[in-house]
Order: sequence, then structure tokens, then C-alpha cells
Amino acid sequence: EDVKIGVILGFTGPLESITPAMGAGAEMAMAEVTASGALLDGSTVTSVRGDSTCIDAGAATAAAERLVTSDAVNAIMGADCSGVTGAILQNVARANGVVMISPSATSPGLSSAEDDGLFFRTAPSDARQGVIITEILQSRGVEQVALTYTNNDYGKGLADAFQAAFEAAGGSVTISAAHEDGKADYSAEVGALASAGGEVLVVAGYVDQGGSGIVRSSLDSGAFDTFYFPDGMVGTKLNDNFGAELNGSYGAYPGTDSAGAAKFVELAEAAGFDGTGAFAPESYDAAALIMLAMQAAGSSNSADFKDHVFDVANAPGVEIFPGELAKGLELIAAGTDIDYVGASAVELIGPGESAGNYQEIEFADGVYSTIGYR
Amino acid sequence: MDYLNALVAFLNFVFVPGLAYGAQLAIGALGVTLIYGILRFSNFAHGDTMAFGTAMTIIGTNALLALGITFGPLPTALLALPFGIGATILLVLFIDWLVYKFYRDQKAKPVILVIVSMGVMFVMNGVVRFIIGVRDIQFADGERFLITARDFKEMTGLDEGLAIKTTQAITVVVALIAMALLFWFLNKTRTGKSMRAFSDNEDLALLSGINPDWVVKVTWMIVAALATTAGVLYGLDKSFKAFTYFQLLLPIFAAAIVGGLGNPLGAIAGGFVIAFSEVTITYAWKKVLVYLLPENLEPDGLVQLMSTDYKFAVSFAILIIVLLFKPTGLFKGQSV
Amino acid sequence: MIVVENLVKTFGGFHAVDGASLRIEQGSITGLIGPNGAGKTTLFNVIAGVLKPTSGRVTMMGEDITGLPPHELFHKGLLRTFQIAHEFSSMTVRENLMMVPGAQSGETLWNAWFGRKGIAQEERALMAKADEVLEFLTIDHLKDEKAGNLSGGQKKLLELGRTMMVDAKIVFLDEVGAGVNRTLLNTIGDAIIRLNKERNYTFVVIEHDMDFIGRLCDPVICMAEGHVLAEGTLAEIKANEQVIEAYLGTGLKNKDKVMS
Amino acid sequence: MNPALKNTLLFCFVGFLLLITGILQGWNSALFILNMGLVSSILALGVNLQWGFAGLFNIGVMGFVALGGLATVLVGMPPVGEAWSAGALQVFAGLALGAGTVVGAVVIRKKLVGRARTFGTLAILVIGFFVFRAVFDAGVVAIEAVDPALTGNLGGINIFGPHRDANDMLLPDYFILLAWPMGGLLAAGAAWIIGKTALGLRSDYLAIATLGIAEIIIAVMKNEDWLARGVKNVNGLPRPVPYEVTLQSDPGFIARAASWGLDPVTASTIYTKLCYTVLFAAVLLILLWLAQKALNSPWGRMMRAIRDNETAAEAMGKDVTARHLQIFILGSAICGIAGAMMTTLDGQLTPTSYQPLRFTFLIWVMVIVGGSGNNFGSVLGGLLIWWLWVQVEPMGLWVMNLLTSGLADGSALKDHMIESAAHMRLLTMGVVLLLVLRFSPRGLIPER
Amino acid sequence: MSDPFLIGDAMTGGYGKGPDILHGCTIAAEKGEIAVIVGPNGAGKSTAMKAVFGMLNVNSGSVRLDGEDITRLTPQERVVKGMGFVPQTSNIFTSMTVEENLEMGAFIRRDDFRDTMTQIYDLFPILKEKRNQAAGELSGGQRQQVAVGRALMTKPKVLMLDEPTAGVSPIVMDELFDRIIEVARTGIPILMVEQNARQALEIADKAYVLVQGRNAHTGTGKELLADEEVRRSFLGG
Ligand SMILES: Nc1ncnc2c1ncn2[C@@H]1O[C@H](COP(=O)(O)OP(=O)(O)OP(=O)(O)O)[C@@H](O)[C@H]1O
Ligand SMILES: Nc1ncnc2c1ncn2[C@@H]1O[C@H](COP(=O)(O)OP(=O)(O)OP(=O)(O)O)[C@@H](O)[C@H]1O
Ligand SMILES: [Mg+2]
Ligand SMILES: [Mg+2]
Repeated sequence: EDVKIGVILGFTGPLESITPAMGAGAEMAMAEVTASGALLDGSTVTSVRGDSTCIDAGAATAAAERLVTSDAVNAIMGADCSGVTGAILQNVARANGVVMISPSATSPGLSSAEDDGLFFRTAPSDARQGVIITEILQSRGVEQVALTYTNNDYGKGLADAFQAAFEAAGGSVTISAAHEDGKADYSAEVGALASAGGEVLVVAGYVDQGGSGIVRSSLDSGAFDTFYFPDGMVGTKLNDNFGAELNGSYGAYPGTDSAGAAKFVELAEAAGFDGTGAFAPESYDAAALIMLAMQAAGSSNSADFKDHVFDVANAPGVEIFPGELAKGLELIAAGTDIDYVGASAVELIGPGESAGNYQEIEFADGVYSTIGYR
Repeated sequence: MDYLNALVAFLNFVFVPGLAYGAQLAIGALGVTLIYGILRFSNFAHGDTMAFGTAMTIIGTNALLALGITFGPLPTALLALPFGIGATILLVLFIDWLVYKFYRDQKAKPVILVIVSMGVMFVMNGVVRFIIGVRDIQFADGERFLITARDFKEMTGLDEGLAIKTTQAITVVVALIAMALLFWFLNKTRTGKSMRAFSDNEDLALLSGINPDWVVKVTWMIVAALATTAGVLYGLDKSFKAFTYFQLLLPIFAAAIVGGLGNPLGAIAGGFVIAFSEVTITYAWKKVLVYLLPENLEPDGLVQLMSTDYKFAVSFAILIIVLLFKPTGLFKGQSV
Repeated sequence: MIVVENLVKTFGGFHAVDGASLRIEQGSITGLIGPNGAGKTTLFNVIAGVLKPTSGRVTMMGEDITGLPPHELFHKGLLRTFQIAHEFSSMTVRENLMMVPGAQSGETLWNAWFGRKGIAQEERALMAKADEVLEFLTIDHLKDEKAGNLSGGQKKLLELGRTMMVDAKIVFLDEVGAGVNRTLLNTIGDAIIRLNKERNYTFVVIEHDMDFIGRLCDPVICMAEGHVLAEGTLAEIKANEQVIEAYLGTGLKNKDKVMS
Repeated sequence: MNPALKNTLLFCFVGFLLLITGILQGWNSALFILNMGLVSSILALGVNLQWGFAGLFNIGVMGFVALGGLATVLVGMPPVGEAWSAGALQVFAGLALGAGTVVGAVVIRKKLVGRARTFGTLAILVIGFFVFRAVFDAGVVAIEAVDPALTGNLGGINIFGPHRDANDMLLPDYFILLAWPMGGLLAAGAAWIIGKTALGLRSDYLAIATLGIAEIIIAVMKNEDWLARGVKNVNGLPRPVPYEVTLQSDPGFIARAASWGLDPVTASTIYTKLCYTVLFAAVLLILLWLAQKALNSPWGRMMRAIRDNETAAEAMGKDVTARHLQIFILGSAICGIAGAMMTTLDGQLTPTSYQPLRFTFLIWVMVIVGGSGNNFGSVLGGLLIWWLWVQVEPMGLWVMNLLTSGLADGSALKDHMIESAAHMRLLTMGVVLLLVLRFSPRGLIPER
Repeated sequence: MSDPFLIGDAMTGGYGKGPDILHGCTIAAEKGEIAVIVGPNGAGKSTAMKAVFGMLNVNSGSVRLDGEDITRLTPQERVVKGMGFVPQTSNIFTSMTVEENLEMGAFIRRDDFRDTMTQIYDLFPILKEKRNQAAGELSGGQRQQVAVGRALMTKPKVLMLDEPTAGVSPIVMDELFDRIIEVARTGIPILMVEQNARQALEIADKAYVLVQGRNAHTGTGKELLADEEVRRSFLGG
């Protein structure tokens, strides 16, 4: 059998610079499985790409529709932006009963969407991260921060969650200012942030979007010199763009002290793409979960394997890391329970979203490195 | 009360960035306004022309760096700029020959040309991404700062710092020079006047012996030069990314229009109007006021008229208000 | 009928109309002459509401109409033609005329959608009327031509034709004659006289052709530099030194060349 | 070729494209494209009304579409009771104060003269602004505090929904249909305000003003969370057509599907889409009929005259300002209706998705390619360009595969080209657009 | 018989794909001669002028200048050959100042044209007053003066005028005709369309009456003036 997995990401549009690595991540998992020949008695897995455009629900739905009805994909890895993800879920995935695992849609709204058990995400929830950020800041004795977020459901959700958690813990947020991605200039935002002041600037944005623009502008004007970087901001891009200018800044992104994350970066390097790109690990994991669940259900039919996603993702079982998909498939075939850890330490909770384990990073000598796990 | 610190804070967070951003928009707007003034349509492909020129310049810069050539304290990209301009000129002349000429000969309505330029925009969009990819590219080197905030603080002993970047200074200077040159060129030189004549009344220009092909070529060449320069200066200050350049189109158009289409002076003024309205209206004046007011009067809140979410809304609102009082822009622009 | 008091219109610092006062009598055909740039067209534009006066007052039959927009003036029976033809270039010649009459019931959307047969009837009448006017102007063979494709003179005729589509009280003609063939102009002159006699239209005519003025106009007003220079019959005006100097001139100097 | 025949052939061609899509990519895809195409046609019709009929250069289409989308939330969602009691009163009082301030300023401007006028107006505006912010902000904070992760807004007026059957499966909620005219009304209201202020502007100046206003509308929708959750989106809007999953669980439907020889999933998805098709087509036909009637009446003639030469039209007794306002409102209302239909089809409101490229410029492309000034042209343009917009993606990939077929597998250039395939989407779109305009510069179905 | 200096010979043609407007129409001007074209509105006078200037397709017939066949040249090339033309409508650059309009007239001249400009200002004093004003803001008659002035700036070898006196006041019209005679005297052929036909015919050496794109009458100015039928049908009695 040739199993098809749709990869629907915004290959054009505002996220076009991170989606290539995400797509490559997912496809790496598929290639790995195909090579192993262990899935469902030697099935191959092919990826069918679709462009979600990130912003155009109509075009995204049309692309998904084509993938599902014309290419007959067995599952969807995607979409990226929460808006189009919701549209595809409601209009295509549910209607056709196709499983959909998003690597990057973090909107809390999606948690409560009716999904007939078809929708999962490997991205952790914003609420969880808000608590993590608060803990890290407090452990460093920071009491007053300025906050800026990218003006979409991810940024806004995270900012709200963080502000609530931080203030509940006694900290104060001097200003919570939105920034739009892909705009020409961020002096206005930085001006307002600087004026409000704070020990640290929390940048809830994307590293190769407005987030970097804000950091650049803040550094240049001397507005802030210490930053906190949530998941969307952590990437090697930071080292390239800013280097030593960020010494002393810190942050956290999903990951465990398991070897998974590092392994993934290695694999990605071998495959020729940037494994540290935002949501690339989550994409790998999303694709992997789909295939593992298929194996567990013994069927590539969404209706069958949708109930197995939780089983393969969560403990108990043998831990499976990136590059070990073959092992996972064989174990399942042998009837052994597995606990897929993967590149982003997936642990599904509640309505099918990642519980979120985080690794804390800090900049020194122009590069960031992991200093602990939470 | 501390006037100096207040002033420096204001300069650092409002004036200098506003000036630099305004100048960046202005150089872009000069190109848009020139196309509108001479060829009589709003060129939607301008953002992507900028992106193309910058991409070419980046390639040139990389080649120079590979050869070990740098430009001392100035960004190497400036050395590669002529190469970028040259490549862009070739491209736009080719596109004009392939695409626009046909509609000019047909005497198509301006709106057709606008839509055609959207087609060109889509194509260039793809071409640029194909050549250089979609990622964020930083290509600034040399001395980044004329003065950094930290140095300024040490030098003056003030609490507030003032940072001025090399590229900011270059941009402002280039913008003013470009504007003056263009103004002089259009109003004082023979070729410039013939270009205006051509835009005014094509048939009559023909009857006066003006060579329309030449006029069009010169226009595109200047536009290509302006677009590349604008793109490179912007990229040096911020970074290069194809998508952002496309997004730059809106503020650039706004600048050209609020200043008055077809008028170089207007483009400059428009650039600053847009930039400063973005920066000032959403600025939180707390910092400045804290220095100015006696302690017991210090503001609790941020003293921000509007939250930054409304940055664009506000700058557009100002644009609309300007247009309500000056329907063809600050400097009496043209309209078709 | 129309009284203009002390009208001033400035452009920047330049006084295009500079304290002009004049009366136009009901039922007259008033000629308005004056050198190029005397302010005649500007005066028209102010009276017809295209320009707002800087100061001064215009009344029509005792009613103050200063600064009313053109479309309101139209409905009060004040029509004008343009010196530089303002045809609707992408519409046919006939449509150019048919659009003129005001208060067509088909001009409200509701009627356009749900109107009864009434509109069709109205349209037929309009079309007949338009054809009649076109025939009169000798351009009926062009009725389905786009107005933009007319010759310079034909556009002028169309301009005039529009004023003939409705029952006006007063019509301002801005150089209808320029570029119109003289034979046809005579016919037009006859028509103007007829409209004046039969329908009691009042006309104000700007023209540089003294023969034409002479044939039609009784009072003739000569403007110069924005104000009224002289007023009277054409003969009186023609004898006026100032008018001769500023406007009429003394004929060709190079006649000798022709003679030789 | 005679024009009527040519036009018929063109429409047949689009039908043929859809047919091919149906055969090659499945009827679901084809129907989906048709549905969005119908909505696009309506949008194009609205823009054509403004541009083709009256020469108004409105590139703020996006704003009106978004207002239509907003209407679906305000009409379709159930009210959030807690939020209403928390701060609705204050918010509305604040808004009233804001409106009062503006009206007051306008009145003062009319009444006073000279210095006093400037200062009076300014004083009213400044004081009014702060009072407005004080009252309004407090209300907003209260509302947004109500369960921000799920609601945090006032919700809509749909006190009846959602409807469920005995098995707790969702049933269609026809109340949402009310959102379509409401979207039109909302857009019309906005257009009235805009028209009153900005319609005096000419060509490109009007264009940028409308663009600006559209951006302002989007900014408000993104940031005023109390209204429709801002960037956090509103999911789960009710639908006027049966839900696929409900149908799939309905034994009656399964049986019927089986009798057609279809499996329940395919049957239900197609059935639902067909329902939308019928609804959309009905709206389109009504609007098309109205637009045609209007264009070919004396009213249409008057509008064309105004478009050609405003000065002359004014002198011929046509109230240009009033007509402009009228048609601006009408066109915008149509865009609002289409916007509401589109959001209904999506089932969710996503303010971040309103981008000028997609919701303004693409519509303009439809109008111009179809042939501005011609209603049928707009409909054709809407269907055709939308089809292209969706299909250029596979086409781009196909082109790239074709181009690289000669290259060795694994060569760097080939990889690079395949990787860039997604961007070929826009490139292909551009090329097709340029080709169409090259061979019929006045559009496919030009104005007579 | 040797050719006249400028001749549009048996021209047939029309606008774009439309019907032919000209049907074998011939117009010509000798050195030092004033040739006047009259005819009813829409007769094709302007069209004939444009045809001579290469602004529309001439399907058959030819245009010759000084014995050289220029039928295939672009208008621009004809300007370079020394032809000057004042069209009937949109004959000025409205957004440019009066002085710039005149400069544009001298666009192909490489020599110093200040003298010519002074002459033009002498001829039309009002233009000197308004030299820095946008030409679009001028009165109708003033625009006409700018248009003629622009053509004179070229110092053309032949001058073609399409209704130069439309809308100008009698005094300026006289001046204009005077000037035209002077120009002609310097040996420059002048081809002119006029509706002020009687005055024009008085100074015309040669005159054409065009009707529906065809030559209806040809003769000297005086002959036509004397022709009863021509007077009645075309000159207004
Ligand atoms: N928009 C304007 N801006 C500046 N000056 C103007 C404008 N319109 C007209 N003028 C000036 O006002 C004066 C009067 O112009 P107007 O058109 O009224 O003259 P006129 O008497 O109709 O002349 P003509 O007989 O040549 O048509 C002219 O000198 C002209 O240059
Ligand atoms: N651009 C055009 N396209 C199509 N037909 C045209 C165009 N211009 C003029 N015509 C037609 O050609 C015919 C001759 O026009 P032309 O302008 O030569 O007349 P004319 O003799 O100069 O008249 P007038 O004295 O009124 O200026 C007219 O019937 C007119 O409708
Ligand atoms: Mg006049
Ligand atoms: Mg003519």
C-alpha cells in the first residue's frame, strides 16, 4: 500500500520562511518510515504538499479539499496558522473524517472546537508556556517586564496567558504591545516598550518575523539589552542575527533533556535543512505520530487510527526518539506498547494537544545553549 | 526636571527612528511617484523591484566579500550597489519591452496598467524568491553605528542614550540628495522636461519631436536606480526578506500619495508624514514626561494616545485627514 | 433675470473676475465679448456654480443663487455650454443627449428595477427628441458614434444640442461658434433666435465673431481685465475707443502682402 | 465572432474547467471551487458597480468583506450572557460618547468661526476622547475578562441556536442567513460614513483613502476583542446547511446515498456543498439581475455620463455627489453580503486572514480580466480567476516538474527548483494574468 | 509639373480599424505660400492634417516633403525633417508652464532659441505676463496662443495649423494672421485649416474645400471667395 500524508503549510505568505524546514521535517519522518519498510507490511509513505497560504482560508480549504478528495490522503500533517487550520478542520477534515495533526497551531480556541476526535497538535498550549515563562523569570528575580506579542492568535494567546500567570505570581507587566509580522518598521513599538520600561523584554513572536525586528530595533536604540524568548523566538537564526549582542538573554522552548531534540537537529543536518527552525521538530513528530498510530491500528484509515494517536504518544511504553521510527513500528507490530518522545518530547493531554516540556536556554558568547529543563 | 534627558529620550526613540524610516519610505516613494508622474500608473511591482535590486546587490556583496573586498567602515553593499542597479535596470527595461509597451501603444487606461503591474508583481515575486529564497538575510557590515547608546551615555553622562546608525545617516542623506536631484532633473533639464511633457500629452510630445521610447527608458532607469537604492538602504538598516519588501508597498504608496503623486518633494514629505505619524501617536510619553515633570506630577499610566496595535490605523487616519484638507496631497499632486 | 453684483474671483493672487456687475434682462440675447483672459469664462463658471466666488452676489429672478451647485441651477432652468467641449466621450452621441433631461423616472434605482412600462415610453419620447435635435445640428448620421470620436466642431454642436433637450429659462453659451462652420453657425444663430422668440429663452453668448454677435445680440457687454468695460448695442461698442484698443483692433497690417 | 456567442463560449469554457476539475480532482474540489467562485463573482459584481459604472477607485474592498464577516458573528453566535452583564452597558455608553464627541465637533465647526472654531473643535475632541477612553476602556476590560481563552466577547444575537438533534448532532441553523443582509447593512453603513467624508477625492487619492479605511476596519476587528475576539478568532459559526457528520450518522441519508451508489462520506460532503451552491447561486442571480437592470436603465446611462465627465454631468443637472454616494454604498453593501457569505462558508471568523492582496487586489484582477463595466464580465472574471487562484498551485508544481524533468535526480538545481515550486504559484498566476490581458486588454467580456 | 514643397497626395485612410474618413484627398502647399483648408464640420480637415503628419494610417496615396516620400515616417521623424503642427484640440501641455510649453516647442533645436522666444512674447504679450503659470490655467484664447507659439518655436520648414484662431479675440486674430503672412514670406509653406474662412481666404494663396473626405473645390483664395456656391455652402453666405 502507498500511504499518503498531506502536508499543508503556508509555503507562500507570511510564514513562507519557516515552512520549508517544517515541510522537510515531516517528510524526513516519512522517508524514514518508507525506508524501514516496517509500516503496515511494507507500505511506503508519500507526502503530498498543499499550500495553506497561512492567511487565506478559502485557498487553504481548496488545497485541503484537493488533497483529500483528489489525492486521497490518509491524514493531514498541518496546517500551520490557527486560522486556516480551523477552516480546514471544519470544512474538510471533519467532513471527510480525516485525521489532522497540526505542528504549530496553538490557539486555545482550537481546544474547544468540535473535532470528532480527528484533530491533534504537537504544539504545546499557550497557557502552559505562560506558567513556564513566569517560573523562569521569577527564578531570576525579575519582577517587572515589558511584553510584546505578534498580533495573531498565537501571540495574543501566549501574551494573555503569560500576563495572567505572571501577575498572579506577583510580577508586573508594564506594557503589552502588539506587533504585526512582516511590517517595515518597529520603531513605534520599541519606543512605547522602552518608555514603559522593565527589566526584561518578553518577545512573544517569531524569530524570522517581526520578533527579530523588535529585538534588532531594541538593541540598536539601547531600549533593552536583556530579552526573554518564548518558543517561537528560539532558533539558530538568533545566533546568526544577533550573536554576542544577546549575551545574558534567555528563554525556553519545547524540549526535554531526552536526546530527542539533539538527535533531530543532527538528522536534519544530514538531510540538509535547519532542524532548529521553529516548529520543524513538531512537524517531524506530527508526521511520526500519524504513522505510528496507523501501525497501532493496523490500518491507514483515519476512522481506525484516530483512536490510537494518544496511545502511541503517551507513556507507558518504550520511549521512541527521532531516527528510531523503524524501531517504534516494529515494537508496535510486536504488540509492545510505545511512548513516542520524538523531537519535541510529545505528551498529549486533554483534547489532543502537547503537554509541553520546555528546555531553558541562555545566551553566552554569542550562541545559546540549553541550561536546564522544566 | 531634566530637559536634556527628556530631549535625548525623545530623539532616540521618536525622532531618529522616525527620520530614518521616513527617509527609507521616501526613497521608495520617489520611485512610485516618478512612474506615476511620467508613465501615469501606480506601479504595484515596485516593492518587488526593490526586492530584486536588493537581491542582486546581496549577491554582488557576497562576491566582493569572497574576493576579500570591503568598503572600510561603510557597508560593502554600497560598493555592490551599482551592480544591483545595473541588473535591475536591465530587468525593468526588459519587462517594459515585453509587457508595458504593448499597453502604452494601445493607449490602455491607467487601471489596466495597474492590474498589469500586479501581474508583473506576481511574476517578480516568484523570480526573487527563486533566486534568493524566502529567508531573512542580513548583509550589513562595516561600522554599524555612528554612535551607540552606550557610548553616548558614557560620553555625556546622561541617563538616556542616543544611538545613530551609519545606515540611518546614509539613508537620510541619500533621500534628500535623490529628491533634490530628481527635482532639478525634472524641472530644469531638457530630458526631464521632455519627460513631463510626455506624461502631460503624449501626442503633442510626439509633435514636438520628443522620442517617447527614450523618455520611457530614462524613466525606468531612474526608477530602477531609486528602487534598488531604497531596497538596499532599507535592508542594511533592518534586513532583507522578500515578503517584507512586498509589505513595504503599502506605506510607500501612502507616502507617495499623501505627498502628492508625481511630485518628488511630496514623496519626501509623505515619507516623513507616514513615518512620524506611526511613531509619535503610539509613543508612550511617560518616559519623556517623567524627566520633565516634578515628581509629584509624574504620570501613573503610559500616557499613550493609542496602543501600538493601532499604529497603522492611526497613520492611515492621518493620511485620510490630510487628504480631506488637501485632496491631491500636501504638494498638489497629479491625478488621472 | 440675472443680476451680478460686484463679483470677484481670484486664483491665487490673480483677479480673474474683478468686481464685475451686470444685469441680464429677461428675454434678451446678451452678447459677452472681451479680450482673451478678460474673465468671461470665469464669470460663467461662477454664475453656473462651477466655481465659488471670492466675493459678490448673483441673483436669478430675485433669488440669491450665489454658490449653488451646478445641478441645482440646472433644475432652476440655468444651462450652460463649455468653451472646451465636455462631451461624454465613451457614450454615443444620442445617449449624450438623452441623459440630459432631469427628473427622468428611470433615473431612480427603484424604478429602474421595478418600474413599469412607463420608462420605456419615456425613453421613446426622449429618443425621438434627441434625434430631432441631432437632425437639426446636421449630425444625425453620427447618432450611434461614440462622442469621443467626433470632430472638434461636431463636439461643439453636441454641446449646444444638450441645451436644446430641455426647456431652459436661461442658457449660457461659451463660444459655441469657435470651430463651427460659418454656414452652420448661421443656422445655429437662427435657432437661437427662434428659441428666444418662441420659447422665451434668455441667452448669454460669449463669442469672438462680431458678425455672429451682430446678428443675434442686443445688448453687448464688453469685459476686460475682469470687469465690465462697456455696455450697449454692438454699434456703440464697436465705436468705443477702449474696446477697439483692447479687443477689436484695426485689421490686418500685412494686407499689402495679399494685395501684391 | 458574434459577441453573444463568444460570451456563451467563455462561460462554457469556465464550466468546462470546473468539469475537468471534477473529473480529475473530484467533485468535492470542483464544487468547492465553484462555491467560492460564486462568492468571488458577487464581490466582483460589487466592485464593478463602483468602478465599472461610476469610476470610483475603491481599493478598500477588504474592509467591507471583513464587516460582512463580522456580521456573521454578531448575528450567528449566541450571546455571552456574563459578558453582557459585565460591561456591555459601559461599552455602549462609551461608544455613544465617542459618537457624540464627533457630532459635537462637527456642530461646533459649523456654528463657530475663526479662532474660536479651531479651539472649540479641538477642545471638544480632546476632552471627548479622554472621557470616551475612560468609560469605554473600563467596559472593555470587564468584558474581555470573561473567560478570555474561549469567549471574552459579547457574542451575537442568536438566542435560538445551536440546534442539535436527538443524538446531539448539529443541525443547520437558518438564523445565520440573516447575517448576509446584515453584513450588507453593516458595510453600507460604513460606506455611508466613508462616502460622506472621502468621496470628494479623485482616483488614486480615493483609492489610498479607502485602502486606509479598510486597514482601520481590520485593525479594529483585530484589536477590539470584546467585539469578536480579535485575533483569537471565532470558531464554530452556525451553518445554514446540513453538517456532513450529521448526515453521515443519519440512517436515512446513508440509505439514500447507497441508492445513488455513493458512500456516505462522499455523498454528505457533496450534498452539503450543493446546498451552498444553490444558496450562493440564488444570491448571485438576484444581484446580477438587479445590476443588469440598473445598468441598462436611464440610471445606468446617468452613471456612465458621470463616470465620463463629472463636470458636464453636474452641469446637466445630475447630482454627482449623491449618485457617487449611492453607488458606493450599493457596491460596498454587495461586498459586505459576499463577505458574510464567505465567512459562513468558512465557518469561522479569522481577522488576520484579511489581507489586501487576497481580498482587494485579487477582486480587482477579477473585474479587470472579466471586463470592467460589464456585469457578466465580472461574474466570468470571478469564476475564472478564482479557479486559477486555486489551481495555479498544482500547475506551478507541474511546470516545475516539467522544467526539471531533464535534470539529473538530486542535482542541486533540480532540488532548488522543486523547492521553489510553491512560489511558482504566484508566478503562474502572474503569467496567466498577463497573457489574458495581453490578448484582450479590455477584459474578456468588454463593455459594449 | 514639379511637386509642391509639401503635398499629401490622394490620401485615403481612417482611424484605427474604423471606416475610411479620407477618400483620395489631396492638399499641398508651396514654399512661401499659404494654403487654407475649409469645409463643414466633420469633413475630414483635421484628419487630413493628421494624415499629412503621419498620425493615422494612410491606406493609399502618399505624403511628400521637398520631393522626398515621407509616407512611412513616424510623426517624430517628420518633426525632425522640419514639420511643425498645431493640432485642433489638446494642443498644449496643460501641467507645464507657458514658458516650458514654448521650450518644448524648441525641443529639437540645438541652437539658442531665446531670440525666438522673445519674438513669440512680442507677438503674444499676454504669454509673457503668464510665462510662469501652468498653461492649463489659461483662458481658451490664451491657450490657443500658447499652441501657436509652441509651433513657431520649432522654426519649422513647413507649418501646419489646425484652426489656430478658434476662440481668439479679433485683435489677436489679426496679429496672428499678420504673423502667419510674415512667416510665409520668409519662404515657409503654411497649411492651415480655418473656420474663420472669409478672413483666411483673403490671405490664402491656395484654398481647398473638403467635403466628406474629398476635395470639393480647389482654387486661389479669391476664386473661392468669389464662388457663389462655396460662399453659400461653406462660408456662411
Ligand atoms: N484655474 C485658474 N488658475 C489661475 N488662473 C486662471 C484659472 N482660470 C483662469 N485663470 C486666469 O483668469 C483669466 C480669465 O480667464 P477666462 O477663462 O475667464 O478668460 P476668457 O475671458 O474666457 O478668455 P477667452 O476669450 O480666451 O476664453 C485668465 O487670465 C486666466 O489665465
Ligand atoms: N479619433 C477618431 N476616431 C474615429 N473617428 C474619428 C476620430 N476623429 C474624428 N473622427 C471622425 O472623422 C470625421 C472627420 O473628422 P475631422 O476631425 O477630420 O473633421 P474636421 O473636418 O476637422 O471637422 P471640424 O471642423 O469640426 O474640426 C468625423 O466624422 C469624425 O466623427
Ligand atoms: Mg473663455
Ligand atoms: Mg477639425
